[in-house]
Amino acid sequence: MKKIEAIIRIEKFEEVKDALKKAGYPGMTKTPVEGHGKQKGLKEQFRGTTFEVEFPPKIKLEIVARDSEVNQIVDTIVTSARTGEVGDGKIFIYPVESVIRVRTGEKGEEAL
Amino acid sequence: MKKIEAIIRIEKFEEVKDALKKAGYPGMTKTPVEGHGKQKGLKEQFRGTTFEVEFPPKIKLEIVARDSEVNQIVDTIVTSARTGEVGDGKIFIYPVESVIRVRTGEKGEEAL
Amino acid sequence: MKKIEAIIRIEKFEEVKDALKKAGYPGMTKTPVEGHGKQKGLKEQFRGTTFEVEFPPKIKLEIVARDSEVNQIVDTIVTSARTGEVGDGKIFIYPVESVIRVRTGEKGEEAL
Amino acid sequence: MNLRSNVMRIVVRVGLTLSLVCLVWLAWAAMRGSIALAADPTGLGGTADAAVDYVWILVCAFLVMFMQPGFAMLEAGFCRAKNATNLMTKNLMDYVTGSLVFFIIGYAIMMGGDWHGLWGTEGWLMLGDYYDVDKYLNMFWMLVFCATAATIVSGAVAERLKFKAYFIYSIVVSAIIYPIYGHWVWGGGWLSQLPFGLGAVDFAGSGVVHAIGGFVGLAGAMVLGPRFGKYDRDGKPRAIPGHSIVLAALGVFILWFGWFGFNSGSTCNAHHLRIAVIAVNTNLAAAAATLSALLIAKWRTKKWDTGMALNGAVAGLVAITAPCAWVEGWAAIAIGLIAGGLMYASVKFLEAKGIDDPVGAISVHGTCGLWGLLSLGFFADGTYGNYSVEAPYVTGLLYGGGGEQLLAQFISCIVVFAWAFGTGYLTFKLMDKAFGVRISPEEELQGLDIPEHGTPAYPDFVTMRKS
Amino acid sequence: MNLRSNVMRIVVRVGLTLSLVCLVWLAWAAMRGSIALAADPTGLGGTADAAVDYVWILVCAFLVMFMQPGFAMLEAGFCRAKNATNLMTKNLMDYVTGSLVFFIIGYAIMMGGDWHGLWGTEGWLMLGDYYDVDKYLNMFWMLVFCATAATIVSGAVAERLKFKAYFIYSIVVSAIIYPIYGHWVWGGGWLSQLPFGLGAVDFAGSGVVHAIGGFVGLAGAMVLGPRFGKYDRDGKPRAIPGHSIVLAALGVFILWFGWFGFNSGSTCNAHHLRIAVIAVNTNLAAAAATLSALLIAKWRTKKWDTGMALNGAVAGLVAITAPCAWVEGWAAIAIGLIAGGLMYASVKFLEAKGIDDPVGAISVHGTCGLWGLLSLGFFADGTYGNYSVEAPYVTGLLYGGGGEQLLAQFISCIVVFAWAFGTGYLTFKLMDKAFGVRISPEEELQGLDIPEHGTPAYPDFVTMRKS
Amino acid sequence: MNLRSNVMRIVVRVGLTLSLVCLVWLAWAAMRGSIALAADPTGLGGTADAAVDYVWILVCAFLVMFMQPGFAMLEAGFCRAKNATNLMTKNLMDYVTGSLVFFIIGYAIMMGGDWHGLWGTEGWLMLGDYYDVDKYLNMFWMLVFCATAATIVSGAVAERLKFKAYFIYSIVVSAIIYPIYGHWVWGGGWLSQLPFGLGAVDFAGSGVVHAIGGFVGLAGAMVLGPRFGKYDRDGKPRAIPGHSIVLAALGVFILWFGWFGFNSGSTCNAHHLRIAVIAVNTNLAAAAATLSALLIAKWRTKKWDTGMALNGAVAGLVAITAPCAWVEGWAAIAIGLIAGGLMYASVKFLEAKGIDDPVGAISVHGTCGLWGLLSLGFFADGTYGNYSVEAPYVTGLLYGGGGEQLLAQFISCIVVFAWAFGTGYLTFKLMDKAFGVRISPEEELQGLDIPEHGTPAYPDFVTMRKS
Ligand SMILES: Nc1ncnc2c1ncn2[C@@H]1O[C@H](COP(=O)(O)OP(=O)(O)O)[C@@H](O)[C@H]1O
Ligand SMILES: Nc1ncnc2c1ncn2[C@@H]1O[C@H](COP(=O)(O)OP(=O)(O)O)[C@@H](O)[C@H]1O
Ligand SMILES: Nc1ncnc2c1ncn2[C@@H]1O[C@H](COP(=O)(O)OP(=O)(O)O)[C@@H](O)[C@H]1O
Repeated sequence: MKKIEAIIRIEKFEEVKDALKKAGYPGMTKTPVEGHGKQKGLKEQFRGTTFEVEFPPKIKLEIVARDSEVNQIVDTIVTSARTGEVGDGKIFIYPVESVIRVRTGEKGEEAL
Repeated sequence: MKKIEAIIRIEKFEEVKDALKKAGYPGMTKTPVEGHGKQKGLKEQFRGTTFEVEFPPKIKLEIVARDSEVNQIVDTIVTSARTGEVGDGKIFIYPVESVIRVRTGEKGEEAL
Repeated sequence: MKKIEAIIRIEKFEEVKDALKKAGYPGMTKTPVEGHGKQKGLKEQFRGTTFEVEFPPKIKLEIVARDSEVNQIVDTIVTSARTGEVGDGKIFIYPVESVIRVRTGEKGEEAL
Repeated sequence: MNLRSNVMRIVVRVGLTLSLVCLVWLAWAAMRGSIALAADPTGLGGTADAAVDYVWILVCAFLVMFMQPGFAMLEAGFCRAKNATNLMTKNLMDYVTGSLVFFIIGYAIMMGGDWHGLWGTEGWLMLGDYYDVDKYLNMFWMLVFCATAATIVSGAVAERLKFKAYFIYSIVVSAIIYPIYGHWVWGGGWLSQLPFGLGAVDFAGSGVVHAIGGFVGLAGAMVLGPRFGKYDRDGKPRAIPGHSIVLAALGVFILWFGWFGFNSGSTCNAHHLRIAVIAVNTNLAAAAATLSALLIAKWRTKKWDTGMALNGAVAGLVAITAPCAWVEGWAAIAIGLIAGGLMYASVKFLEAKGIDDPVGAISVHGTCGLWGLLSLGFFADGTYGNYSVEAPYVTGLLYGGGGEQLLAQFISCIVVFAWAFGTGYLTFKLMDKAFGVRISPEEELQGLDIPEHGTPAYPDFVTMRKS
Repeated sequence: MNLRSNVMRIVVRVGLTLSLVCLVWLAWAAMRGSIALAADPTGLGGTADAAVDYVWILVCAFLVMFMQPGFAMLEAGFCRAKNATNLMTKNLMDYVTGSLVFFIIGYAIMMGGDWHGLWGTEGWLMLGDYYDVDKYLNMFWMLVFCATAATIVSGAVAERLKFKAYFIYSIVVSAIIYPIYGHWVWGGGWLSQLPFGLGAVDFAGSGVVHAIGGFVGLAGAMVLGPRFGKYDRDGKPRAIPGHSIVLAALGVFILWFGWFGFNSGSTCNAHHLRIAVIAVNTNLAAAAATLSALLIAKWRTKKWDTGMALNGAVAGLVAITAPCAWVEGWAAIAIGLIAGGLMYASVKFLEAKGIDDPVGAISVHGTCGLWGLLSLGFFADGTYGNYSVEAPYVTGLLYGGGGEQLLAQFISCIVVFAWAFGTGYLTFKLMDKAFGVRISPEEELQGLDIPEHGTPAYPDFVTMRKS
Repeated sequence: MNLRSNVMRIVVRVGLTLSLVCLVWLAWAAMRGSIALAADPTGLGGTADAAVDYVWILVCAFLVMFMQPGFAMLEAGFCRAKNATNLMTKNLMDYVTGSLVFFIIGYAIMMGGDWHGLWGTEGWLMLGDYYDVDKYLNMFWMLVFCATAATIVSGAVAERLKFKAYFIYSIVVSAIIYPIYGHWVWGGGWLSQLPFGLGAVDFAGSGVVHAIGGFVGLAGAMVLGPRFGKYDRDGKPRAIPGHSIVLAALGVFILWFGWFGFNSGSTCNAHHLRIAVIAVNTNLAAAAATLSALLIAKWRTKKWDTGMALNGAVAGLVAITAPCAWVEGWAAIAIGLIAGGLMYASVKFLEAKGIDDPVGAISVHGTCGLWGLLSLGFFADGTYGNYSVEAPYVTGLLYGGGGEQLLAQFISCIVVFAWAFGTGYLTFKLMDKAFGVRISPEEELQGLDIPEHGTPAYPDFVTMRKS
């Protein structure tokens, strides 16, 4: 099992979600985050003075998936989250050792 | 060392915390998240029209623990977070390579 | 590649950010969290009665970096985030299997 | 589960049917030509003298109505985000229910003549002789006061009472509890005829409005029991911080503003230039009580406790409500300073006794309401009469009036406590037997907003300390 | 992109230049000695009678102005956090524009004499004869009503209209749409001279203010189309929850408070003691409509729907605005109960028809505005005249007045709909052709706050359900 | 650390002791029979004429008091969430302190007779002859103005001043700074007797209230220095966005509403029908200044800057405060347009000079306060006198009054700046020497709410950009 962690644009979240739905709708967890990569900050202003938001808000999606599904999910996200402009986000893949379903106590891939 | 990541019901957080306290109270980090797994969305309404909250709010608890403690902590969480209804949550276990305590610079298990 | 996950004091965030900027400013993701480790809760009060905030708010910084950069980044964080008092925070290091840049679809270290 | 939803269904059906019946009845009442010749619905007698009184009373009544959002913001600010929609709905609906019920029956009971000093018996629906500009004006004044009494309770029972139960409670308080006690003091009833001093007096309602609200709230809080998490395993009280100090402060400022209408408007006469003194006293007592609450909290907790200061402001306002027309500025300060201290002590006392009052309503309105009633027995300075610039004037102990007035006030304290707590307890207890007034533990943990109303108060914001 | 920013640059330049021109013109106007001898700018005639009328009208006008934050809070609360700065700016700027434009030309068109029953022709900038305390007073009264009509629309077009377009719209409504229709009803124009009953009457503006606002809003909502995400792929409407029930409730309470000024102040005379009846009716209708909206929602959705109750309160207030001076309390309740139901049905109807009105403005102000106009044709009870305590009195069907008044009201319903919807549609359509009134899809998804104003409403808070 | 907490302990003890002493003194004062026979505490002279004046002045005073939450919301909205509890407490406590201190000594200094044109000397605690309905009324009016002056400063010193220091400051301003300058202009002091025009005039307090507040704020901001993070390493200013545009807008709407009382009530006489003109002018200037601020910001930043528009509204209100009774509508627009521009320039200037004013209080109240004073020297049109409908009328340069009045106004500008800045600087500097007025850097980073008050403003919400 792997954990797919995607940092995407807030505006793209609905689209990514819909794309994942079509692709089987795996369980997932969503967290509001702020971050920066290559993207420079956004300009905002307050009472006439501009300032840079160094960490624009993003959405982090975490999906733990079977090894066999990882590629498909990643592709789905990449396609649906892309605008082609800096700030589109990143996807990280991490190893997962185990999963437990709280409701039943099931362990391993069946618990997904 | 492992990282235990538990996604639980908001209403169950106090109970889980109390159970962990009895079981030694390991250090932990709590994040508000939203997610879905097997659980279908919740129904809410606004000005007479219902809508589905596809990602009901949850609490994510992260605990980095020694390998030997993992099972006990997982059991404690499973027991205290369970209601038996869909939406009880999941626990994921990840490998951890190292820990550093900022205050002292200590590394490894002593830093936990 | 590794993921460096640092839980630091809110008040120290600006300082850590500035230190990381000098050290090359890697991409990073910031999440508001609450947690406890060795630190005891904070005291707050409401209408004359004090209560303990068992999980004081913290900032979680996540940086995925090349193996070679990890030590330097960790050192930078430790130095800039330290006050010497309990509550300074922790840094966890996790293995990362892969990275994808959404904008271009690039994979691996180049995508960082 | 099944039973409950049946009860709910019935309640709704009955509600809808009643509305319909009401509508038909109303139409029928009109058909028989309800306009009496003795009354003046047109308002022909508009001299400058009448006009200025009308302007004064109406504007002050508007201000009193505006206290409703004051209470709503204060209560919401002092409770958790997960119950904010519920608190808004309760605060809205008690005003709605109060407005309708008081118009239809409350005013008749309170002010429609007098039957053996106990209650009134005419003026239902303000038809016939009561369709008159003077009567409508007076009804409106009493109505906004009634709604204030009603809304106080929502704070004491916050975060755990079913909406349905609150709905029913608000009918009972507007139809019976408030009008009957109001009749005793303001409608020519027996308390106003006590043979001590000028009888029990209560200028703008420390007793009639605030103590009534406060002690019905006490009854509600006792029937309900404390919120989940208010006491730890050893029974030690824990603070449950409210979700917005800004809303709470806004609420208190609005209340302070509205209270000028509440107190100075209670002359019901703009020709009593004493209204200036009343306004000043209102302001001074509120300020003094805020100060004493803040300083006591600073002394006890080493912090400048904002919540206590806000409670203090309202405590001072409540306390000065009864005496405001009869005392001097310095006395208003003294009354306020004491009110702040009493409120603080009362909050601590109730908390220690296991009575959970999320916003401090019982201490602020109940305890300080009694203090307000008593205080004029000490401080009344003999310069103003019973809503009259002519003698006899109300005079207290410190100004050589002897203990008579104080005695009358003391009696009215006992009566208001007994009446409000008694009828309140009965109301909540009966409902509890019938269908259970308290929300289920799961719903309480989740917050009332979604189970009761379907609507979270702040869906765009990420919230954390939900429990 | 380029074209657009050019247009913008031009708009700004024109704006600044106009301000400058305005300034110079103003100074020049002064130089030629604008003060006429016939007028009384000093206010010499201050008897007690005049004074009390001035006090009444001014205080009520202040209350009406205070409805502006009521609308602002209600709309913001019912929309998403990402558009809150935009809503604040729109609500602020329509009052600003309205204040200036109505002073400079609106009042002249509405009240400056009468040209063939169509519009007025004098009093520009309130110079010369119009620099008079009576005229200024009247202008101020009409101005706050004008601004109310203007601000209603911002709710119906919320979350997707360009700020620039709103700015221009608010000039048009204050300069033309409102003043001309206002002239027809209140300025001695043709509707007020209809040969049925007392001509078309509208006591405080269910039609002149609310239906105008509501149907211009309808036009705007139709030109714009629904918000992204309001309908799913199958065209089924989806709820888009507002970001703060507390703000929405605060807004409604403020509106309710301000409405007392709106309705009772519309006698423009404190000597009409009927103001007491008006205040009571206002309160009863609002309460009744809240109740019926809440109960209907409970019946349909099984929840105590706070949003509907809040909409209901405003619906009742809108409906009672036209008849408030001419009916009894029981009739106010009946009018309110029906208004709550109509509003509910209208919201559902519009939603089903694909018209997206984020806050319910069209149903609340448009639909219930018409109902208000009509209702007095049924319920007027013949105890009050046309802003006069003397006969002829306004009498409706149920009180033996026959169908004449109802007919006049019916005609004015048709006219107000046609005028408001027609001119509104034209305004938005023309702007749409010129520069596109709708924000780009990306900006809509992101929210208008940052692209239009540069300033997020809540930068310290973590927000989530942004889309 | 130790020393500081000692100082704190002493402050609290002294505070509590003083309260006690106060109480005893008050009681003693009563005992000696404080009611004088010459005075009328009962309010016997209530003719319709007196009644309507009382109603007018009281209602307007209530509106002025209601500006307190306006300031509180505006300041909180423009500052960060982590300091919101602190701002609420400061805004509450300055009103509390002001109310008590002004009653006890401020009024005596400001209005209790005249000693060589410098200050008054009688009426302490409003005892004896001052226990009179007229005197109480006047005291109340002056009190709400005093509290307005006091509260302005909290914005300029926000987010870094110790609560204790603010507490002491608010005593000084209410006891000395405001009353003495107020005496000079409104109490028959030397400025009002200047031999140019009608002497220095200031209708509702652009100078007495707003410039005083603004320049004491300037002193405070200078003694404190800028907030951590306001300037980057190169000294370039950075924006620190406020945490709620909605609260800020609500605050401005409330202020606008309350300002009608502030300005029109300042006739202190409802028989001056000029109050209608005053209300209109107030509204026009506010609207014009909002517009010019918005358009200038749009020109400079390409965005519709809401914060600047909100500041603009208050700037216009401040500027029209002095001239409101003496100018025509067109002139009010001109004054407003200029005020918006001045405010914008002043904000930029102060920011560039390293003076950190988180909410723009100095520019809005100080700069535009001076402009208000001056403007009437140009625009006064000779139709209204010095709180009198009888000649001599105030006439400015543009209406043929020559430069005399302008000269008087100019002098009063210099005096108000010197007095306010001087005494303010002294106050803050002395406190700084004694115990340090600025919070520690750690506490500033964390926000004042928890270290000073123990209570976070929004515990249920997840907040992020805390620093
Ligand atoms: N090295 C990294 N470690 C952790 N998070 C990162 C890293 N790089 C980028 N991110 C996250 O991904 C988000 C998107 O990065 P972005 O600037 O769009 O990357 P790109 O370079 O692909 O345009 C950032 O806001 C940040 O939250
Ligand atoms: N595959 C997954 N990857 C990431 N998070 C998941 C996954 N499955 C579930 N979750 C998280 O766990 C939470 C609880 O899932 P739930 O629907 O209760 O699972 P269950 O199937 O055990 O009932 C979800 O809200 C989501 O945040
Ligand atoms: N074992 C752990 N697992 C997960 N998070 C932890 C753990 N220990 C500490 N933390 C996080 O680190 C933060 C800082 O811990 P702290 O109490 O400062 O540690 P220290 O013992 O170094 O003083 C905590 O608030 C919590 O969020």
